Amino acid sequence: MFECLLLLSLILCAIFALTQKRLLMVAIIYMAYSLVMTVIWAMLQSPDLAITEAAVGAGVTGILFFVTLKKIHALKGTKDE
Amino acid sequence: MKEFLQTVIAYRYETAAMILFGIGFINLLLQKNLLRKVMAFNVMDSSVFLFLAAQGYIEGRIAPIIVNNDLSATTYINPIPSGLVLTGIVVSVSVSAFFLALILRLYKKYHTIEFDEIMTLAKKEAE
Amino acid sequence: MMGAALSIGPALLFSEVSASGGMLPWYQNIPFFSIFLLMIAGIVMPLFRKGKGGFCLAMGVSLLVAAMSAVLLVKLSANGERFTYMMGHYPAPWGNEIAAGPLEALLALMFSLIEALALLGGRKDAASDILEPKQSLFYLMMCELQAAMLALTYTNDIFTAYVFIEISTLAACSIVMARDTAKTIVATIRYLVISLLGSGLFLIGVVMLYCITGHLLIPQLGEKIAELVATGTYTEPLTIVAGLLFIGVAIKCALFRFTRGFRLRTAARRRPRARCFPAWCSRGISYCWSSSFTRCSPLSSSAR
Amino acid sequence: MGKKFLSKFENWLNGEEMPLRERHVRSLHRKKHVQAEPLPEDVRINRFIHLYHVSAVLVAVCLVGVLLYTVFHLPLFGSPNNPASNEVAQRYIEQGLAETGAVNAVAGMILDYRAFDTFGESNVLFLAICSVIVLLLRDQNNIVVEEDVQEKHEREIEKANEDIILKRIAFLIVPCILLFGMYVVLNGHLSPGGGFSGGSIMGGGLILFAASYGAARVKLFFNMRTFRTITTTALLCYALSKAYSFFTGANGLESHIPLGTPGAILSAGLILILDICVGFVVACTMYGFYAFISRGEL
Repeated sequence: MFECLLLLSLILCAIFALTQKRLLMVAIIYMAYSLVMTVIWAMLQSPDLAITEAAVGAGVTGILFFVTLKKIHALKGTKDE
Repeated sequence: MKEFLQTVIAYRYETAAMILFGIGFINLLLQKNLLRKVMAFNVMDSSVFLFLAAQGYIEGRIAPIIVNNDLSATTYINPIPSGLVLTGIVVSVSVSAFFLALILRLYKKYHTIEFDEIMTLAKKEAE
Repeated sequence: MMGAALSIGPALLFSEVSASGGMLPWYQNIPFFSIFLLMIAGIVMPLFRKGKGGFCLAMGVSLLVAAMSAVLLVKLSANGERFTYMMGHYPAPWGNEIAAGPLEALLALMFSLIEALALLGGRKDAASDILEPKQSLFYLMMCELQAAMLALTYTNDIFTAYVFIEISTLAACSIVMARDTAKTIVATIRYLVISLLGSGLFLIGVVMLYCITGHLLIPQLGEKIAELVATGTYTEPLTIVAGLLFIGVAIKCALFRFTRGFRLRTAARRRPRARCFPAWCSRGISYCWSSSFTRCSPLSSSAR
Repeated sequence: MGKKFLSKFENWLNGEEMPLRERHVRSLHRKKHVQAEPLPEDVRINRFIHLYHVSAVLVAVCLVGVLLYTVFHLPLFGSPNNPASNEVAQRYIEQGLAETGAVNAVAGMILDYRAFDTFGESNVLFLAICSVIVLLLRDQNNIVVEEDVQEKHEREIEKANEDIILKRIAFLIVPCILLFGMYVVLNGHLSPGGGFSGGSIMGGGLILFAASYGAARVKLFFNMRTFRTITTTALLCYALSKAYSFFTGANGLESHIPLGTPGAILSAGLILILDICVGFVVACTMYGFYAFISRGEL
């Protein structure tokens, strides 16, 4: 049951991430997607993948997206603008 | 109908992975915003990895890290998919970093990240 | 295409020489050494500050590899021999391996010669179009691209093929954008998006094939698929997997049109000949892949 | 006729609307006295885009349908006797400890049994960072004056509003993150993790440090030169040790690398060394991605 819930939230995250208007929200929801993926991999008994996804998907890729957003001036409403 | 639902629940991981693959694929084709294209690529790749990792899982077995000197193969899940996914994640991170760098260069030149606008500007420049 | 591949399939399967026990004949080490020489040359390339050193290293290594491939071709075509080479201490279904025959040696020779010619022809353009500190990185990409092509030619493992396809994509993209103008970058993005679609389809095909058969090495895959086809299990997934692999590779092979036209039309002023190399490579991938599909001919028979 | 069609097809592949315009002109010539009102160009482009959208959606829906259909014919999820768990996986688990010395079967598999893949993977990372350097390194092709002015302005704002909370927290947790990353790298053969995950954790720690204390602090111990030295040395070490093991393996020679007692930190032969190399490369690469994307220099 819990698995199905996680998978559903995964799909919802993907849809929301790709339909959001604000690019900042896209990046944040993508990080949530990665986090859900981490939990799923931990439940599939692959701790190696869970660690990697947590460090890479939710960590480094997210940071790279934020930095890119800052460089293209898409962070509206923050102090940089 | 009930049978179909039962099949879907039995194959829940695979079904979810394929739906995610479809979402990623269609967004990679249709999104005009390059950053969303990168997102879509990431979603598409991680859905394939989810599918692969689900194939290695076996009900009631534990992660392939040997405990208590128990060397029978019936205790642990299949280690191969985990290794392949690890390789795949590295590839997808590298590709998305490269993609982001390309986007930054284009932004410096054209001050937009919408691909059709960039194409129009590039064409105008060529004429 | 699959049918044609099937018809030359049996002709390619000459005598298999087992690699177990004792030192191998010296020439069987050539494929391994040529791949690793190119990769190591790529790795040490950033140490060169100037383009000239990078050019000399890349040229020297690719000529050396060409010479080695020529020797291998002569040795193998004398008696039509075909051998497999273990990458590691473990035999076939457990470890990686590479395989070589006359056809592979010929392809490797061809790639090395094309690379050498491309380097020679593009040298002046590269020196004038690319900034001095980045020239060695350009030669790095050329080395890695050639290494990826050779690995794709020789490899006997379908997942290794995926990894090296990605290497060739990244390296080819970097070569396309080497001139560093806005037009080349737009062309690179188009190339990248299409090739990502292709490699996504290819990856999912590989994964499904692994689920059905449980093997990743091409000879074992071939046996297992023949068995599955004979017993009639998993016929629909097999057909679809063959289709996915074929479409994925086809998208990657047809790629050169997407960049070539754009470059010719808008940036025709003066184009480094070196950049024709990616085009040759994507054609090369198709040759490699038609040759490796012949090795597991049951897959192509299930595609019909 | 065939040639014309081919050239048109090629033009279409190249994404030009030339054939459209050509066809339009030709049709104008043909119907000169029919006086057809020429469609404005944007209408035609819109029509083309519409067609593209519809066909893309159709292709994607068909693809998902086919894939779902395939998936339902695959071996059942989670069953112990599906084809993927065959003699290959069995040997990795049952004899992996004796043959590679690694307690973590995944590490043993990717760094010993199927090491060629993993070597290719670290080459992918290396290629990616080199391409990012080619694209984003600051040089005469890649400097926009207004941007530099704005960056200077931003840096002044940063200096004026120093974030004390961020700095304190970073001071506390950056050492922990780096330590945990090292632990994951060094224990790659004993517990989950390994070179790649540990390296990216360390890279994340470095990124946090650079973001909170300013890149100038990181530059004191990590500049372009150290970056180049570390990546090249680690990858060269990886390539040479793997070349040695491949060469001895294929030629049936003894590899003379002690495996140690399983479970000890100094065990598993080459796997520990390879993990450390990969960890260095990945940490440098991840920090490099951040640095080049945010500033265009290390």
